[in-house]
Amino acid sequence: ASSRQVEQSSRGTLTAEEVLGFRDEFPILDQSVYGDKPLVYLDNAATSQKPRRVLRAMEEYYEEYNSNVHRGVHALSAKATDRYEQARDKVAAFVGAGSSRDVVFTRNASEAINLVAYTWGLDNLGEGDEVVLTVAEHHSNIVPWQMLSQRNKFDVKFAGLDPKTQSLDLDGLRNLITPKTKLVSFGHVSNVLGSVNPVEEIVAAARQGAHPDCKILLDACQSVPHMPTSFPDLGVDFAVCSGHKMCAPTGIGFLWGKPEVLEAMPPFMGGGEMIQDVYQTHSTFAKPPGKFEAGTPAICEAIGLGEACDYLAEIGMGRVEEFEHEIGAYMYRELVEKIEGIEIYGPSPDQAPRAALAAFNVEGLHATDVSMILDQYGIAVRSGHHCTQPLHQYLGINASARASLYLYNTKEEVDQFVSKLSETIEFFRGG
Amino acid sequence: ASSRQVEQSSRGTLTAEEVLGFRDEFPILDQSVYGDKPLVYLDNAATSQKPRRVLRAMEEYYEEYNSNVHRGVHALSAKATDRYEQARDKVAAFVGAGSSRDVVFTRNASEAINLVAYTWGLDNLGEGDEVVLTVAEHHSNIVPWQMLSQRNKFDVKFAGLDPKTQSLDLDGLRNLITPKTKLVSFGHVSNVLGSVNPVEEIVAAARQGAHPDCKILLDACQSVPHMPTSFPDLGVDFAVCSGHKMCAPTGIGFLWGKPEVLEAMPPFMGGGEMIQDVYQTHSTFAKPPGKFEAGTPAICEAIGLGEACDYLAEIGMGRVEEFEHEIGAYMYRELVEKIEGIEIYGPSPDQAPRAALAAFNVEGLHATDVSMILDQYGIAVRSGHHCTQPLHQYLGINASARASLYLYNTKEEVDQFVSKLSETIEFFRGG
Amino acid sequence: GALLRLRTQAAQASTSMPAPLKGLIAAFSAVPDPMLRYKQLLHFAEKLEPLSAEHHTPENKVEGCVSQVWVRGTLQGDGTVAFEAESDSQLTKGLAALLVRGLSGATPDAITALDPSFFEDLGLQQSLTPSRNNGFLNMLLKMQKIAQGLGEGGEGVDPNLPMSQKIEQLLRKEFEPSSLEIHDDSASHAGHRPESAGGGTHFRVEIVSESFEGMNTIKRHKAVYAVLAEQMEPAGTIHALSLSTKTPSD
Amino acid sequence: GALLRLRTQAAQASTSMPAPLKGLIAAFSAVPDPMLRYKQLLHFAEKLEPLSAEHHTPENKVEGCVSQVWVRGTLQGDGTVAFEAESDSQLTKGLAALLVRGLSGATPDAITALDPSFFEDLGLQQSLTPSRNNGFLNMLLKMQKIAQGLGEGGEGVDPNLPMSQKIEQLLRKEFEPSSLEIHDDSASHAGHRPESAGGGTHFRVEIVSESFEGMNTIKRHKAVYAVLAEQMEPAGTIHALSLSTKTPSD
Repeated sequence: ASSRQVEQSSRGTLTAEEVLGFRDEFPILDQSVYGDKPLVYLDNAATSQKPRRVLRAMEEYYEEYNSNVHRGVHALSAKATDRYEQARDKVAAFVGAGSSRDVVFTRNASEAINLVAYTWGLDNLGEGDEVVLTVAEHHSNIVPWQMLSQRNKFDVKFAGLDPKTQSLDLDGLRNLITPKTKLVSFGHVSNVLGSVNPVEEIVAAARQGAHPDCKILLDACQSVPHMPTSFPDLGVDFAVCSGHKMCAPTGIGFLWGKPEVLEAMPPFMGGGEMIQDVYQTHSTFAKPPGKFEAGTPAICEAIGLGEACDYLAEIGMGRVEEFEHEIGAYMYRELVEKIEGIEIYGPSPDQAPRAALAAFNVEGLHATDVSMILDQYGIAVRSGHHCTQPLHQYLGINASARASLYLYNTKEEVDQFVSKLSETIEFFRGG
Repeated sequence: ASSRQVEQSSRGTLTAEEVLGFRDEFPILDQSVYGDKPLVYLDNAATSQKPRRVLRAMEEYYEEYNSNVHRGVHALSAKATDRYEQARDKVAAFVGAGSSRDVVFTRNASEAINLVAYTWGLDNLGEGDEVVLTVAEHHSNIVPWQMLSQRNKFDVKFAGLDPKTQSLDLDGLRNLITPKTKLVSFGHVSNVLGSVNPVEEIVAAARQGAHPDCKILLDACQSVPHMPTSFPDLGVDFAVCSGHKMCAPTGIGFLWGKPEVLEAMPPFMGGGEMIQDVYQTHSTFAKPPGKFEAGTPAICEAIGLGEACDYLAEIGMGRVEEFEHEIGAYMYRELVEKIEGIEIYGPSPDQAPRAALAAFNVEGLHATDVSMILDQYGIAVRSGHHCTQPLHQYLGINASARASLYLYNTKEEVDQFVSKLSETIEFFRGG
Repeated sequence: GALLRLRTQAAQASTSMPAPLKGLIAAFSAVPDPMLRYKQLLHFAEKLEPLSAEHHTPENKVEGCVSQVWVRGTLQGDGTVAFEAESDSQLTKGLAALLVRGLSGATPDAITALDPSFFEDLGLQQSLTPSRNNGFLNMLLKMQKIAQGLGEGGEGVDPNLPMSQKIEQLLRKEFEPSSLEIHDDSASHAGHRPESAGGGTHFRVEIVSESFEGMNTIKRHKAVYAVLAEQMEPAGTIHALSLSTKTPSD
Repeated sequence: GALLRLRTQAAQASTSMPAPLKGLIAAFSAVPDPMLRYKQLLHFAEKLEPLSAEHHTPENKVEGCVSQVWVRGTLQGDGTVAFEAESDSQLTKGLAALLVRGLSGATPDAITALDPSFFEDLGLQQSLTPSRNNGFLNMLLKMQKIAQGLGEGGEGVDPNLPMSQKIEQLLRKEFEPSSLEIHDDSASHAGHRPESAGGGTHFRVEIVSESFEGMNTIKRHKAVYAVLAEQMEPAGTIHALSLSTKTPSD
């Protein structure tokens, strides 16, 4: 039955019925808040909900074979090790990795970036070197490089936006890349602009113009949950992801790296699991990925992430992408048409394909006020700087509200959101 | 009912019936392996099992209010933030912290130690300084200091064991402490020797003889799950714990620190959550504990840890300690009496109170062989170096087998273990 | 944690809640519909006296809010506190207005003793968990801190003074120095600490006092730190102190 | 991951499983009780010819086992491989003996193509997940690597040579150098890398060759690395290489 399901679902556009069917897998969506307001969860760019099968896989772990991994020979430990490493296989397959050994489990994408900064970065970035980021980066892809730049005395530069489309200024980025450039690090999809960065062009520019040892890091937090992705094909050296944004539990994320790059890196944290042998005077280290996984790993969380990869793969990431593209464009157009004085950041769907999210402000209203009243209507959107303060400074705003969709959101929910946004504005303006 | 239960259970010795009652809360314990061998789980020093109520708390999180914390204003996010911070309160109360702000969530104890090494250590340990450890430390309390010592050029020294008791040589440790000593870092309870280190005496020695800025770090992984503990009362500067060894999920642990020490430390990882404001040129950072929690935290896991603290507190840690002391001594004596050629490491229960674990070797047999055959009988013990290679080198052995108990283990299980260990030896000797 | 202790500490004092605040809570909780309560906040926001721009200073800013909020408190002749506030968010401004109305005219002690849990009685369906976007709690804590500072006026120093003058007053009182120089070096740290741009975070202090006689340098420094403890982060704004402590005979 | 690919790669070749191994598997799976199978392993262990102590070298050690295991393979006159092994754990030694019996006498190709999943047919109820304590899998992979090296004997270099001689052979063949010096610096790194104590991990190579003509330094280094790729970690033991690449006219 399961394999037939895969076949059926691996082609054709997602239908409204299928999406409704998905919702059955997410018990959390079926609830009311503040007594009688049906929940409309539009905060998926912050975190996604989890399907029952992921929760079941985790429950099964704790109820049947919870045990510490790798070192034990007894039955539970062997099973836990099997499942933990199978989860790595699943994650590797999901992002096109050539080997599971190229996948390092971390707590979240932030840790994955910091891992690269504290290992490859600490050893390879120094005075005279330059790191090129974009102004739209998440704080997690800015602060680690800033902190390291203060220690190691290199420069951090930011590519800006094309004012016409509010997406990356690719020419500007190209101009920043020089033989001094030792790292280019950027997000695949902006969590505020919704824009999809042209990875191939950026990689080509870096490989041509940057220092021969230049590394390229891709923050794939907002792409991998929403579209088919193959890291090796993208030509980058590192890519990072958070599990909780892709139907997996909290507490798990991963770093993918080119094998020869991971091999050459010194270890990050010291402790159990990442060693080969420990002596009083010195230690030798395991090979990747173990080398970078100190201490008891987030075993159950990794298994949950593996199950989430299976869940998404069975639906088909191409179909998820197509569906989100359509419902995202629908939300964009409805907002533009029906909400006077709204400004939505990033390219319009007519200019470029964009993620199924809209970060916006309504003239004269503070984003937090908007989201607070929307919340009273049961609409869960986020407001603030979405961990992109430099982008907000660049756009000349303090905050924005953001509605972000996932595979279980319906057009009816979008309609409800737009309608309640109108009422919210009325609430303030009618004041 | 719940408060009455607390009252009832907060006094008096744990009865065999109560322990059997605990087992109902741990569904995993009621299973057979290899077809028909009832599982006897004696690998609790590696990881504990989780009671139903912890699993329920986590399920509830995902089914009712999963959401990203701290930044959101909507109902789910507010509830998730409430519960996440309440979990911090529970953990703080469990270890006697003066404030929840002194508790930093990490993936595990290894990360907590590395956090201290990469922040306080990187800035404060340098040429001419000395770090004093004990030879019985877990790799996680050795490798981070070794790695840092190579970068910052300080010395790492190891206190040995008293040959009579195979527990810490306190006088030897005292002799190592000089005004050059900038850090004393040691485990509260050894995961191999079972010995309980005299924290007060070590702290007194460090405060008297060490550099005035000397910090003291306590690895409490093997104490907090098994006995009442109050970090501030112990007089240390830092203490670290792993959740998974104390009935909590994988993927969560914590660092406790004196508030003024945490305040003065630079941040560890950069990213969302740990900042105050981010600009292109620089960033400002949040106050502890936020400062040290980059990226989306292990929200559900923290909530699970909070629930585990409640579970243990309601049973009463004093009662857990008393029970384990007794059953641990029982196991020790049974092994000594009934297993010829056994050597159990660490002090005997007559010499000093010891943890409810026994790391041992049987003459002529490899520890791995012993545990492999025990496993075939359904007895789950661990074999290897238990992440304490320097201790094993010190003891002159390559590996040991270890049986470790927790509050749900019965005397019948101990009997079963001892009996099957006899059969295992017979299996090899009868060859 | 922090909140729990706040509650315990304040539990006994809850009977002494300022009358205007009591009235406001009663009025709010009588409104049947949460949306109407929010509407009420908007009215409060509209009626709040603006806080003049000169007081939009880092010292007055409520840290850790998504929106921008400033709060100012001054001690009145009758020993009570008068508050002013401002915010760029209407709802936050409404909450600020509610606190300004509810707490102005109360004594520092009454304000400091207040249990934040009254917020729940307002029926705004918001959380009281300490968090960086909890505008209400952060505002209240700021107002309590201001009140505490004003209440300690006699004992300590005027909280509205610039930090360098606070340091001077405290050190003169304790050490009766024969010479005292205080340099505010904050500006030179503004590159990596933007909050230092406004001053008040980094100081170089050169003090000569007979009271240091017989103390080694570490003890002298400790004595100075003890006197300035309340002014150091996180309670105060001092982040770093560079000390020269001498006796006249040194 | 690693294992999946191993399996796919070997799937076609499974028909060519060495006959002795086939026989052993059949014998094992015929034993009804797992404990008897373990007993059988003990008998195998007892009968295994000891591997003389001179071969207990880092090169022959199976990495990542809790117990100590050494494996050695030599190419026989008939083109097949003969294996020897040793371990301090009886059960691991039994598994080693099973592999020594099952694989000795097979060709390098047959050994390399072997699918590790036959292990499951032995009925020992153990896992095949790559892991540091999977003694069986780590032994088999080591034996396959040895076999592969022996199989490439004609093309590459004798795997039993010391690393410095391997480097020399490979570089002489490719670059026909007018001058070649190879220094093993491993010992000086033994402080932080104990595996370097035995040599073979850190080298300084000074090579002069006409074939570098027209190449910049980066290209010359790349050319050297390409020739030595198989000898570098993780396939080989070279951890670091310090290069001087010149032409006679430089």
